[in-house]
Amino acid sequence: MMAYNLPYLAVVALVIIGLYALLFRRNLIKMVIGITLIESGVNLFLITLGFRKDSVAPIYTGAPSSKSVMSLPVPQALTLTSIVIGVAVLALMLTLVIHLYRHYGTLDSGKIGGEK
Amino acid sequence: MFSNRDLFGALFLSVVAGFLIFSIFTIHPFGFPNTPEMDDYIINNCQEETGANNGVTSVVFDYRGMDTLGEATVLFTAVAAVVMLLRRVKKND
Amino acid sequence: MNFLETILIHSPPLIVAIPLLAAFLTPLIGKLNEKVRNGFVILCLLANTSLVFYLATDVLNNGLHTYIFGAKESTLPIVRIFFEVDEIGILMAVISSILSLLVVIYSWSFMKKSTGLSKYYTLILLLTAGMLGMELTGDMFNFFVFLEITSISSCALIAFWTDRGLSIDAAFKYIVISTIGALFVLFAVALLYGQYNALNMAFLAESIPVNFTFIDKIALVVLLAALAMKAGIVPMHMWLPDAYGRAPAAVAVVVVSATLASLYGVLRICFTLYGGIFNSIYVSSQAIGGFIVILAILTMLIGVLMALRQSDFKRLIAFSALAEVGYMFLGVGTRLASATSVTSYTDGSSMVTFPAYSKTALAGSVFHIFNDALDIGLLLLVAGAVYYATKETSMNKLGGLARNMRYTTVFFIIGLLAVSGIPPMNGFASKLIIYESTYQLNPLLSIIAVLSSIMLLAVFVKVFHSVFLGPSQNKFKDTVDVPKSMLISMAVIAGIIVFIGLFPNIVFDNLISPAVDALVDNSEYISSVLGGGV
Amino acid sequence: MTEMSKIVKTITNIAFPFVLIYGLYVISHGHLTPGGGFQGGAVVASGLAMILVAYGSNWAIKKVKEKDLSIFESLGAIGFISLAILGLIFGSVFFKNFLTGKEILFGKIPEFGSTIANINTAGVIPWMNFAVGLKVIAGLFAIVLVMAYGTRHLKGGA
Repeated sequence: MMAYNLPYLAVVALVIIGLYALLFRRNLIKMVIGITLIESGVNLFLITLGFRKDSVAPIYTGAPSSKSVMSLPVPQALTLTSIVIGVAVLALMLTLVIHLYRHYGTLDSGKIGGEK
Repeated sequence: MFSNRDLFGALFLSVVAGFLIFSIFTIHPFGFPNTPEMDDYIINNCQEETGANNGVTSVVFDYRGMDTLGEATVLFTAVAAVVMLLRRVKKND
Repeated sequence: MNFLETILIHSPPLIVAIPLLAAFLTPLIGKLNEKVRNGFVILCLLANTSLVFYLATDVLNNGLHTYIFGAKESTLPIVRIFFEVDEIGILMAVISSILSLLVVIYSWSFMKKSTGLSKYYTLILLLTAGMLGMELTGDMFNFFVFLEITSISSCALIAFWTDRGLSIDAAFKYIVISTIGALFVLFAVALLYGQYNALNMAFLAESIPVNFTFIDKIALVVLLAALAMKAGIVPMHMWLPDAYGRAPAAVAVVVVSATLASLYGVLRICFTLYGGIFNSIYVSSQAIGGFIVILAILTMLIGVLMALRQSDFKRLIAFSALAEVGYMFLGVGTRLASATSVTSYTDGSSMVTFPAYSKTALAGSVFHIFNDALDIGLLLLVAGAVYYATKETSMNKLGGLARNMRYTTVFFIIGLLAVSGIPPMNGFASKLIIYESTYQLNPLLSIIAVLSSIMLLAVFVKVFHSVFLGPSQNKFKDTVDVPKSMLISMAVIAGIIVFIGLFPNIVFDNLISPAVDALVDNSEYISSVLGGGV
Repeated sequence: MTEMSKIVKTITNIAFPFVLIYGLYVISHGHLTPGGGFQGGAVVASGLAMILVAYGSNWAIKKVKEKDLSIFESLGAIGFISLAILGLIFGSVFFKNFLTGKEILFGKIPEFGSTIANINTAGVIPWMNFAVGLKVIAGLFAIVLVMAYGTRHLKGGA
């Protein structure tokens, strides 16, 4: 059972590194990178849930042989949606970082909250 | 040399890591989904019901169309937000 | 079937589709001219609100509406997306649509001098569509997508005044917290999907109690933590005062209803998805309930104590909003924590009996969600009016406004009495129910609740004195009251507050108690989907 | 962002048509081969971003106004949601695939052995692919354009 769950460890590693970057790093860009790491970790988890052993992509063009097993289509559709959400959130956060840099002149989250 | 903020952060991180690792090892083994009856239904008759050869596109646009409508709205919101935030603000208030 | 019948049957998707279509059209219409665009937005929201009311009357009369997307009847392994509109969902939809309609009317003149208004109205429409989608959907992943729409559009609206560093900082904090919460909601949805290969809430609610594995416990904790964090509970509450305090007042009101939509998410997870669990397993409901009650008390105290120290008008109202969130969680926590005895039957299933006061606690908290959205909304609009007239938000510089801003002062008095739960206004009814029910769980809880209400009253009387009474300052001599559109929306909210305050039993009997019945037992929610939907 | 050298511009001129054609192929064959509105739109938007980087943001601002992009984006979004509402009108349920099985464009149901040739299938899905593709192209390029313009005077670039 241990050998089968190795891909999930990659998910755990990505989410933990992302959380580490978010909690401990002060630079705004590094926090945004941390959130993107968590995003890709959760997407990877969603995709690995939908895999079947030696299966083919669920596409009928080019007549796959009738006995080939197909991987699950629903997690792939969910991951498509959550990737585009990741892009949207990333674009918004970077726009705010541009404004914060232009207004406070620094990317250090410690010095940004003050009354300026 | 560890400020209490770091200790609190490290504690939170280890709790989340514990949750993740434990749930990873009890979920179904990689490659063997245990109850895939919803996906088998889609794989078996996505050609007749939606006419699309590509199973994933039939899920994205027909079986779960509302997700993709929400999806398109998320992208539309992000573009409206970025364009609004980077507009040239004249000194008004 | 006549026209009205078909509209009613297809109303759940239309309620989400109308604001979306309006949002997509607004940039195009915005190119014609300002007035036409503002009128178009208000018209669309008016139509949407009337459709929500029409659906509300039907749901309250003859029960739950189920809507399947893309097919007339549901297949056995549930493949399509379901919209399930029950009493609690439509109640929250009523609040959201009223608030966003009034905010659009309010910002017709509040935002007149700002640039980028086409995008501003587009984002408010998208935020409304996101909230309504969250409240009507019956599908877990769809709930996550609409949750994401709500957080992105409210973050952009918070940062509307891009020339102020504090607004951008508040928006950045808000988007980081919301994205982390949404990602953990997605992780929990992935866990549930991996376990049961299903995304439909009713199907999950039926199959979770069958074998309550450890993964379901993790998914429950992750979902509750993420959604409570987005509703502004104590350990992660710092974004709430910044978001309400530093955004434009009109935006703050819409963000209030977005936060209440996340609170609805907590209710939906606790009582529908995991309702079967909390009705059968005695220990988990008491443990989680106790934890929520403690956090609720902390939220209340932090909200009130910090409100005492504020000198900025809007930030003070923001902290009182934080205290009000504490009341709502108090009701929910009391309901869960009050599980007394477990009677286990021969076939292994067990039934937890709840005392009478636990259902009234939940009713008090749902009623308080309804009242508080209006009270905090009114106070924020009053703060916006004061800012519009005097361009000043810090209370030491303000003073003697009662003379020349007569109407705004009246609305502030109504809001003040409502928030601190004084009899003639609606806050009193819901807070009284919460005091009664939490007293029976543990007297200390209701004592703290009463104390924080009294402190809230003290804070707002101080604010009333320093902002409205006092010597008239020469620099405010010529401030005239706010234009008509702002007064109209404040008057409508004040009218609703006074009506609920005078006739609380009307509102409670035919709006709140059916919602609580729908929440408490999810059997009807499940049977309407699995028993072959409409 | 400053302009790139002449070499980069000529390479971009040569490469962009291929990226454009590939992106439009991915959009239009969404129901047959892996792909669809979002993926194809992202490919075309990355080609447009390549041009923006090569020719610098000042040239791009003169050539493409953000207003026109927002018109295209709104048209794509309205197309998508009106297809869903048409499903309500014709197929009696919101988001119904009302074109499958009819003989009009994209109406046929593919049999088992169908190859990439029979594009005339999958009812309303190809239309939705076009609408979403148009929206994603205009949307992503608008984000890249506005960000390039927004950060222009931060670094004092040309």
